[in-house]
Amino acid sequence: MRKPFIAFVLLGLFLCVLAACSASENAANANEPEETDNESTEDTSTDNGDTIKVGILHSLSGTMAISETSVQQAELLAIEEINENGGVLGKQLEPVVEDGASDWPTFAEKAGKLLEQDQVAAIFGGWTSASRKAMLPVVEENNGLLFYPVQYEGMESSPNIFYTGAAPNQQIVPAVNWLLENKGDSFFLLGSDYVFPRTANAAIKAQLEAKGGELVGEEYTPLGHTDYNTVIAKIRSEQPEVIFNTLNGDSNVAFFKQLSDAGITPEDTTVLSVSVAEEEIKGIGAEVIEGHLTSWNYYQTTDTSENEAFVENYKAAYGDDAVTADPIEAGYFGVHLWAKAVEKAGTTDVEAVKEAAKGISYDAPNGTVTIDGDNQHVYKTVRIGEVQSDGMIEQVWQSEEPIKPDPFLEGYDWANELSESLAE
Amino acid sequence: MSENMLTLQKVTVDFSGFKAINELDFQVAPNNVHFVIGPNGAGKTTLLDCICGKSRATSGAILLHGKKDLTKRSEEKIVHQGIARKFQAPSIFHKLTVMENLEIAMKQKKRLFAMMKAKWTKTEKQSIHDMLDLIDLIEEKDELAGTLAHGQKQWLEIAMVLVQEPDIVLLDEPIAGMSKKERDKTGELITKIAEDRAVLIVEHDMDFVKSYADIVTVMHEGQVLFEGSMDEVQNDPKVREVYLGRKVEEDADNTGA
Amino acid sequence: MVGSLSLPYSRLFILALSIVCLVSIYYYFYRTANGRRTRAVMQNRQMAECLGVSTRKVDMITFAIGSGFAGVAGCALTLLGAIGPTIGTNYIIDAFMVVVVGGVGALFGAVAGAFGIGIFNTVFEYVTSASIGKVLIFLLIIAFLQWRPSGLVVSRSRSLD
Amino acid sequence: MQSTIIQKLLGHRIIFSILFILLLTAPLYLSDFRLNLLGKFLAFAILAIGLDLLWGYTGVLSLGHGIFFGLGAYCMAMYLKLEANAGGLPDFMTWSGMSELPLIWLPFQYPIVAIILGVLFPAFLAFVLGSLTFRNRISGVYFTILSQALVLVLVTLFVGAQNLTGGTSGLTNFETLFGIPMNEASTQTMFYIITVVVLAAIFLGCRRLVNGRFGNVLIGIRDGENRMRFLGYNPSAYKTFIYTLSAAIAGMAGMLFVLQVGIISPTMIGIIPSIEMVLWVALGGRGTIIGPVIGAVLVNAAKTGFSESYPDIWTYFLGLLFVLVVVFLPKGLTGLFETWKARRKSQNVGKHVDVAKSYR
Repeated sequence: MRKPFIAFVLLGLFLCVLAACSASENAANANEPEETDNESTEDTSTDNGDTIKVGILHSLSGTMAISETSVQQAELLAIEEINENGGVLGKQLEPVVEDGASDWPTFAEKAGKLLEQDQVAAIFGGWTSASRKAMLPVVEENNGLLFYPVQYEGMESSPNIFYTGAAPNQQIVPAVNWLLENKGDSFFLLGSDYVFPRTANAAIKAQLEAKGGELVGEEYTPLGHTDYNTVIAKIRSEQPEVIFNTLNGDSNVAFFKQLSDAGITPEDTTVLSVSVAEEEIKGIGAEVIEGHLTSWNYYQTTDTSENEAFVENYKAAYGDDAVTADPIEAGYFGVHLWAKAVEKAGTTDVEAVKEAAKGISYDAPNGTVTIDGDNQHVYKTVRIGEVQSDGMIEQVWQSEEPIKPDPFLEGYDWANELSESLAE
Repeated sequence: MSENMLTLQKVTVDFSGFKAINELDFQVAPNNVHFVIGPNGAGKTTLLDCICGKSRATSGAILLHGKKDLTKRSEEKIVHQGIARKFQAPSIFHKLTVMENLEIAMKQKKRLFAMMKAKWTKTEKQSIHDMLDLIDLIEEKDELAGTLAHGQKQWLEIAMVLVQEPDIVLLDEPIAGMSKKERDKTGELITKIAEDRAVLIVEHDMDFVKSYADIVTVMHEGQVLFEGSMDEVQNDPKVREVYLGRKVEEDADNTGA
Repeated sequence: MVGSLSLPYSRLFILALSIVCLVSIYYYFYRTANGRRTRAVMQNRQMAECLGVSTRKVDMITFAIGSGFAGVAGCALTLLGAIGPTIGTNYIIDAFMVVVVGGVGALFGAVAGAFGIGIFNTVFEYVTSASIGKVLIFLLIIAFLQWRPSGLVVSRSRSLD
Repeated sequence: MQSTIIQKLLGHRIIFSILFILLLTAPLYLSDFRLNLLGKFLAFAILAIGLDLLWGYTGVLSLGHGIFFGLGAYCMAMYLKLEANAGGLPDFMTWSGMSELPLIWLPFQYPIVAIILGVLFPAFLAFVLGSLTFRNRISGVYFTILSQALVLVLVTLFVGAQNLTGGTSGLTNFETLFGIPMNEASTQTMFYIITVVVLAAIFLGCRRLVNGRFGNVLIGIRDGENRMRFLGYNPSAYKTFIYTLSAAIAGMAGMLFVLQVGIISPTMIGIIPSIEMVLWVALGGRGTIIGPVIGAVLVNAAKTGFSESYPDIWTYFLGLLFVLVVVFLPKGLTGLFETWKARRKSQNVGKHVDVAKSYR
């Protein structure tokens, strides 16, 4: 008799789920003034009431959750700060959190849900390029706004996306130049097998050719790959002076451990990573990556008064062990930039906000960031840093001023072929 | 038609070094109930296995009607040649009804696409019905086969062998676990089957063998020890020595344990 | 370091650890009463049960041992690479493949399978790339199974299914 | 007796018709967003039917159906991508340094060819793998592992061949199908209706297939493959056929998925989604045709529902649900119904026997 009983409880549970689904459905329908065909009615509903809904869409489960959760936390922190200071347009921000589950179609689905059902004024989210590309058609079609906080490969400029991470010319290009000047000219390119490393390396190769660098090897490993013995054997036989590392996630842990096991030190061969920040160093273990380099726009040690406050607030909110890093900071100031643009526009209407955002500046922890009206990326300062034994990164070089974002590398002669083939 | 239906010529089955059957010569004549007896490990079941293709002969030939060699054919091809086998433990399909068990067993085109188009014909229905009548399972025809009693399962499997309308029927201990009444019935069934085909049976129960055998083969260590009627078998000194001698030993073991 | 071959201490330790594991599992399966029972259950569950072997207990112990060894393997992995909640998924396929190639229920097969796959993997990876290497390994395993459908080491049985 | 069978059939038919009409009229009472979700679930349901044909009826557990789903989806997506670029190269190809359309993409300029290949391509792959493995009697756990390895290998290949497949990002950003804008509500409703019709057709087709003698042969192969050999069947051929068929169905589901979701990427076809697909079938109840449909829709609805209500901890709920079902409903949800039916039947039989006894 017991089993059927529990079974019925289960069934009941299921029915509850369905009921919950349809309930939220009804609620959403009730919020919608009319059928959504009429474009002009769409945006007004977000201004209704005392709150403005904003969507937060990161992977809270799956392989990307480790990285994305902290960005989500930073964005929530920014929202909290804004609310404490009286909100935006006198209204409190109400974050609607969704889980992208490290699955790109899910990102598309949830972005659709946030825009169509919750009618959020803007979405802050994404990490991987794949997730951004999945959300792109959805935000364009619904004429929404997406703030994307991570450095990426460039070659994209959607009218509905603001890119607060670095474009390639704000991270990769200066890093290659700096390496050529300071570390040597034989390069080994190592990356995970996906769009960012492949595209980034295509640009690096063009740059090396133009600047007289030498490419001695290029390797891609599948995402999540953890055995780097053969790659290290190749590195050993090629003896490069610099390894340009675009590995992503866990692979870095394996690579640096095995590299250090193999006895290759930063003095022999320097590794410069563009996807390893303070958070990742915690996972890799500072002792095996100490002395290697990174290129970012922001480090926890960056010396600005804004950063001091940011790090303090972040640690106060999420514990003393929490570290800040570039994408975390980019997610954080993205929210503030949007809030500033909304204040300036006086409405959350997407077109008005986009117009108001042109040229707008904000004093972010990494320094003053300014939105470039042409491509909706931001001006950012570039910083090369060296990993310290305590897991922090110490800046060894920084650009004199914030660099203008150039996602298509149009300002570089050697990249002409690349950008031209795209313009077609 | 005195020609043998099935002829085994110097057949050896080698299980990585152990020769379960060793250069065996053996014949099955039509319309006979042919019993194979012998002590455990004599190779009786292996004999059936290598005829129906479950075990492969390492060397030698198995000829059907004196010509077709079966040793290289796949199991289903051997079945198509008219050889059907009943296994020791009932291996009917428990999740199918009695009727459905017979339905998939009966003689028909069993290739994929033929099967997809298959529909009941009148003759098929009639013959299945007759078969159900014969094994006394008319009442249970829509029950799941898994719910049948042990004896009924055995009969169902015999029936599944028969509806294939084979020329040669191989039965492995068909009366194991049956009551006296069920045994008698099975015996009658076997006699009836043998009217128009050859039946080869592996059996331990000597009374049963005595009652129904036309011819008996005694196997020992993978070879034929003796062949003849049951009376001849019982009186043969070689058989007594090997078979009964062993049996005495076994009895001694049993009492010892 | 010997020539171009380098053996970091961590790898040597793992090598030693796996040999210890192998020897102890061999000892357990082939030299102890419990191991004998386990093998009996594997070969004929019903018969073993009839002979008074508690199959439930054997199942439990075997599962425990299997999990334990997986745990040891996990420990060894910390010396090599990243540890995260999804680490298992990276190795599960390789582990299964080793069993398929080696033959289910065969200790020697598993070892030989692991070596075979490991060596071919490294060679393919070195000659081509990591992605293509994986594809080649898979094709090789499919081809191998055409030749030996039940893996390197086959345990024969007379049961029908 | 006969009349009750007819009644039963009629009863089923009525229930299914009502369900069908309910699904067909869903555009009238669901918002566009929800309709789109339901359409996606139904595409999954199509796949689940095919998977159950293979697992529930033929007893072959494939942990690699994501790949067939993916192949169908990619075929459709390749056409859509080409149409969106109006003959130009897709953007990811230009990044990867391609200057002209690779050979393998050429057939996908034509929508009909793309749709046909979306079914044939997965079917062909399944046929090759199936005949290579089943013919050699590689079955059970061996086959399951191989099917999973196939996923691993193909996903690696898909990710690695970025210049051909778009890598991890997959294919997205489509605009038109046959020149009709895809993202408009009316087009999406049409896709939904097509999905419902395809689901109904596959549902009825598979029911017909398994309810006859053919289905009994499949069950026979599931419960005693070797026994079937000695009844004169060649189980390898049957298994290969069902594997191929179920791959073709998965391909079809993949195409419908892409039309409605607008993106396909390797994350959708990898190991974890492939296992999830099996879970739908297990939850709904294998060995029935309606079970997998219920399972696929319910699990995905639960997934969406939980993750919308509790974005931080929804995975725990889903996991708990799986565990509960596996522990308490080992035969899935339809198993519950069957137990109930069996109990009723046994009660009836009980009465029947009593009556018979009283006559004696």
